[in-house]
Amino acid sequence: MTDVVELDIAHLRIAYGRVPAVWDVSLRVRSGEVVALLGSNGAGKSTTAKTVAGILPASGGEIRLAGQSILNRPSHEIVERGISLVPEGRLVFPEMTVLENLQLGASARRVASRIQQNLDYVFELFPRLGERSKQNAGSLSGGEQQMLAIGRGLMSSPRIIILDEPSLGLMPKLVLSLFDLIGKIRDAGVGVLLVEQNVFQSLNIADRAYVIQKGTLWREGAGDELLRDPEIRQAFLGM
Amino acid sequence: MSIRMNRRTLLASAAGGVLALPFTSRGRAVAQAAKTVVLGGSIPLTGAAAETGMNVFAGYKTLVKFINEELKGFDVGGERVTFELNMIDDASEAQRATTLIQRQIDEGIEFFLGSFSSQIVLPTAAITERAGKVMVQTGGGSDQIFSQGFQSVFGMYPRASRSVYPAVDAFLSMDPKPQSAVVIYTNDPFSRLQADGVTAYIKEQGMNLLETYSLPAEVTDVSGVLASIRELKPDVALCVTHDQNSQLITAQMAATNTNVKGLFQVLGPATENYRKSLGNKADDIFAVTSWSEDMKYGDDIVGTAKDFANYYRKVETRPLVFHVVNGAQCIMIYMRAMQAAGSLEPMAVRDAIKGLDIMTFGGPIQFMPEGDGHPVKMGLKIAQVQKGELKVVFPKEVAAASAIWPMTPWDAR
Amino acid sequence: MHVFLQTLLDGLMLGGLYALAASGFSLIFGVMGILNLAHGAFLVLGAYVGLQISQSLSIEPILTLPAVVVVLFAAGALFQRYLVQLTVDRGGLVASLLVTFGVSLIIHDLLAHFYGPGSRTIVSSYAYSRIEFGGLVIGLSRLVPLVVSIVLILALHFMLARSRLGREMRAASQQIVAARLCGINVRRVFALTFGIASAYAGVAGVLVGTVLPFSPNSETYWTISAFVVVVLGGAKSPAGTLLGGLLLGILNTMTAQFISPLFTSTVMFLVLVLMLLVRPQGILGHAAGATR
Amino acid sequence: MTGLDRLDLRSKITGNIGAWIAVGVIALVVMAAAPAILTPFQMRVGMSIFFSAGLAVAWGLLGGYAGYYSFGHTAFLGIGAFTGALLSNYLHAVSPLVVFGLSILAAVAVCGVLAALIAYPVLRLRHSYFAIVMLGIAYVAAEVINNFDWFQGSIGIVVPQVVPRGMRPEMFFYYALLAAAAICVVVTALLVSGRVGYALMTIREDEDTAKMLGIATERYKILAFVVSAMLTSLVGVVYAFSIGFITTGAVFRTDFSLNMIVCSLIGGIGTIVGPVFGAIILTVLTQVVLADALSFRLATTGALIVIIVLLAPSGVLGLVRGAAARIRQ
Repeated sequence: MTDVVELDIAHLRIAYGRVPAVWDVSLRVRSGEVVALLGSNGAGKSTTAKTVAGILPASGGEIRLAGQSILNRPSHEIVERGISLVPEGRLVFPEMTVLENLQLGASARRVASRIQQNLDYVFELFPRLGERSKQNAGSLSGGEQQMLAIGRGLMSSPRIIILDEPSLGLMPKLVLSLFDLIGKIRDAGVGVLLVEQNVFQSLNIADRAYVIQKGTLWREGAGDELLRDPEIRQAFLGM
Repeated sequence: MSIRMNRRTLLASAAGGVLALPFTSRGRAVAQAAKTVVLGGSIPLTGAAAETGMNVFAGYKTLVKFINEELKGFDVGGERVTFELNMIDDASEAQRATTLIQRQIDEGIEFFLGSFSSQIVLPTAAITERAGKVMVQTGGGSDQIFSQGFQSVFGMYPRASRSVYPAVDAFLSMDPKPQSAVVIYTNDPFSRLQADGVTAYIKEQGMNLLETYSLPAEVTDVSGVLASIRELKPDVALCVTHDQNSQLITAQMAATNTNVKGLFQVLGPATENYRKSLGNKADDIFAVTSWSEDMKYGDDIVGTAKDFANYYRKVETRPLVFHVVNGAQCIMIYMRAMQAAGSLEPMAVRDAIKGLDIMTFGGPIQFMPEGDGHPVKMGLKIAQVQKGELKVVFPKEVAAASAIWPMTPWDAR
Repeated sequence: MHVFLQTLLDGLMLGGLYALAASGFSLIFGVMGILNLAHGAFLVLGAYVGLQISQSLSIEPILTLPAVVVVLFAAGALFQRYLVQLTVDRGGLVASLLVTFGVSLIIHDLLAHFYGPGSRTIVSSYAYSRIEFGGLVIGLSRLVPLVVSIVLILALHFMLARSRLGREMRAASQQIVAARLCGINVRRVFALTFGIASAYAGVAGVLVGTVLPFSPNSETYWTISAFVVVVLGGAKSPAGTLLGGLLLGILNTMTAQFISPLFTSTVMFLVLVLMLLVRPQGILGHAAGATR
Repeated sequence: MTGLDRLDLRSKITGNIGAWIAVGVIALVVMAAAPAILTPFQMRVGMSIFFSAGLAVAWGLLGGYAGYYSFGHTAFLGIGAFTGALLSNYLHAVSPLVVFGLSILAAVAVCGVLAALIAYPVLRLRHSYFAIVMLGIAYVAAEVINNFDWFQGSIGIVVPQVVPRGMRPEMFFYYALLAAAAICVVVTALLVSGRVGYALMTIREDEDTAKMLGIATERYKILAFVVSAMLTSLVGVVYAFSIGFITTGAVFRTDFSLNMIVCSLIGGIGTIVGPVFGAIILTVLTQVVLADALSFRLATTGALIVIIVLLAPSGVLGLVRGAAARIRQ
């Protein structure tokens, strides 16, 4: 992946019915960088992620990938263009095997010829999934399901992958290896948009970060810069 | 809040206005009643009884057309009278039928034709009776209709419990005489009454009734019944079943080679679909009909049975079955009764119908005091399918062919 | 013993018909959670299409199946794409009940208008042929549907288990959001599901027509019997549908033989109710189904 | 319509409770006075409307408020009708109105008991499964009444005339069905405007959460089910008397069950006035506007259902409310 691609979100507005959830959010993610999208519960982070992936409709603003608008396009088309969302709560297919889950991750036409290659890559990242490939996904532990969900998201060879609350419900040890893994994905040239409540660790790994509150952008900057921001420290880290 | 309420009431009254529109546009029938007599009534054109409903309707239409166009009407008390049909589709639903019959009564219609199936005929007849109107119907034969004390409701058939007697009589006239019988019936009001009547009659006539089988309205398989028949080996089987079940019974009898000397089915063989789809398997099966076009019936208005058939085929496309003829006869009854009464006053016409004793292209007409058809004169005739055609074989006086007895075994066809 | 075996055999034959008739209904319910009240109407429509083609070309009814499949597939897929999907988007699954009911009325009425309300049958050359062995009788007209039914249901099973489309159908049924995030065009999958299910209904219709008389009114019966089969066998697997259908067939003939033909429907509905109360997920079904 | 909107609606209804009572009383007075100017046909249309409205409101107590869609409420209609018809044939000596009254009481009581007996197992099922089990129960009830001779369902029962001398039957049954429908509306309104209504709506939105909130979901569901069944049988038994002759096929009609749902959805589900509007629209459509349509009547009805569901998924009431909201803005 030599060419650098950019996801560009500008002045995004999203409403549930008549209730607006996101007022004005703008952010950018490039391939090969980790960008964190932070904020407290209900700030509109997940809503933004789902809208980028085409699961929720936007009511205004613009989303571009590599210069082309993907605003309110059908979700399968967005996957085809190279964006993959690993949803909050994992959402694996419980009554299908690990292998089938991963195969489904490669539903995009673009990767039809690369399924085996991507499978090998995912099994290399997560050896545990390889061991359990014939097992039903519903029988995996929470951590394993999270690996499966990320693995499935990688199966479509995304240029930008959005991870929605990947650390939620994981044991602290697993959280560490998760952030380790995120680094590996970035190093493979993929852009990572990390939607997290775990502010400290996210800022540690993120190249840049955005903080939203009540549906609007509140702060943006380099990860370590924001980590030193006293207001952020007070709001999220309790220091 | 008060604004909201106002808007609500405003909307309600607007809706009320829209609802009232259809009501006010009615009432045209009354104005032109001077020479055109409107015949009202409901008929099932959709729903379970639609097939027969359409046949009866075709009969009504044919004779009305004949009277209006060929005869240019008829004289009643020095006035030229023509008919106008005003039928509605009741979808075999009682509430719809009663509501719409009421509308016709309100519009001033005084003469009614009947629907099909007793669950509609009885409630609608109660309304016309109470309003002092007349009903002549060919679709309700349940005994209950004729035990209500109605004075102005007439049915074209003997009441249900007596209507299948001729089938037993026909079998008993065969040589060699059958000794044993089974009865298969659909468990619905009309068939049930017919079956109860005929089982009693079979025993009364000294035949050995081996078994009765009761079927639900929707049957998918009668192999069990047929296995039992193969075991019991009755001489004759009488099916008091609907078209669909009759067809299934015959097909499965043929497929499993279940043979009897005589197979009789109340409904089914009279329809073209039945004979077409079963082909030569339909041959030799006995059925009821009240009519066939080669019968020696006739009058000086329409002509012979054959004349009616010819005219019918000119104006209608549906196959000619006896329900059509009975429908047409209802119109004939009104015409003859109005002529006899010399009046269009409903009660006078009603009394004239009670006194009718006439011959028509469809056979003799005479009603019992309770309003049901004379069991002999208007009784059903027994026909047999012979080379795909329905031929009357009993009673002998009106027979067009002699019966094939015993019927050809299935495998020999 | 002989009577019992014969009844069992008759039940299996009838059951094949029930199973095939229910397979499309079960597929739609399993994948989309939609109770397609127009299912029986599609089945009867298939019967009329088969009747029309076999009569006008004077060919064996079974040879009309490819054409029936094409027509019904298109009808079902378009129905889903332009009506059912829109309804579910706007009013949810419950609204789809109404729309499918409305469409069943329309199909019913149009068939009655063009073909008349009377009952029809499709005549096959083997309608009165039979096989006899050891005193047992099997009508060929009933054996053929059983064989076709087993073959087609197995095909459906392998399609679901092995093919890419089958995998996508299962994915959409288990986790619709995740399926979309995987890049599956769920609308396309649903339209194909409806198309396949309707094609199965059409084939079942032709076979029903060669065995039983049918009329536009028959649609209600086939929708309801599909309900019963799904409840008996569970909605999530073709194997369950086959089992449910065969059970219903055997139940039907056994009741007719050993209780009374009158009580076949009574027993059928009683079993429906009891099964739902005791094991709502069907004999082979999944516990997750109970809250659908 | 989302759950939030519905709850919002509830507060609107209860908030204006005085106004609603006033509207109800006025409507009742107008309808009670109407026979003075109505033709017998219009009275019969009224009978049909009250019949459908009563049934739809009774169904809505369970289906609209608790979210339990019964596809087999015709079971209670039919059992009610047959209980009344059978009993009335044993009560010859007593005066007609007493026969009528006793038959109604018996029908409602029988259905109440039957509903209470099956309520617990049946209500453990949810969504489509509940809908199907009710459909099955309706069929079982119909089959039993049809196949056991004691019930006379297959031959049919003539229901004795109970109309007082000198009164027109359509007027008598206009009032009888009006009263039945009014009872359905009042009982349902009383139930849903209080704690029970809140509990039922919570169950509809999320039964598991309701349970966790400490709501005795079983008790409320059973209450709604039994009352709904009793109200349905009330309408059913009056219907049997108004028709005068019933068979299994005449009262156990699947289309009656479907009509209850269709009326509710057309009018606006989860409300009381919605089903009433739905009944008016559907009855006027099928029995007045399409009265003379000889063919395509079913198809037209079907097409209208489809159109209404697509264009007005929250019913006509939802449309009206939406329009009102737009005007206000």
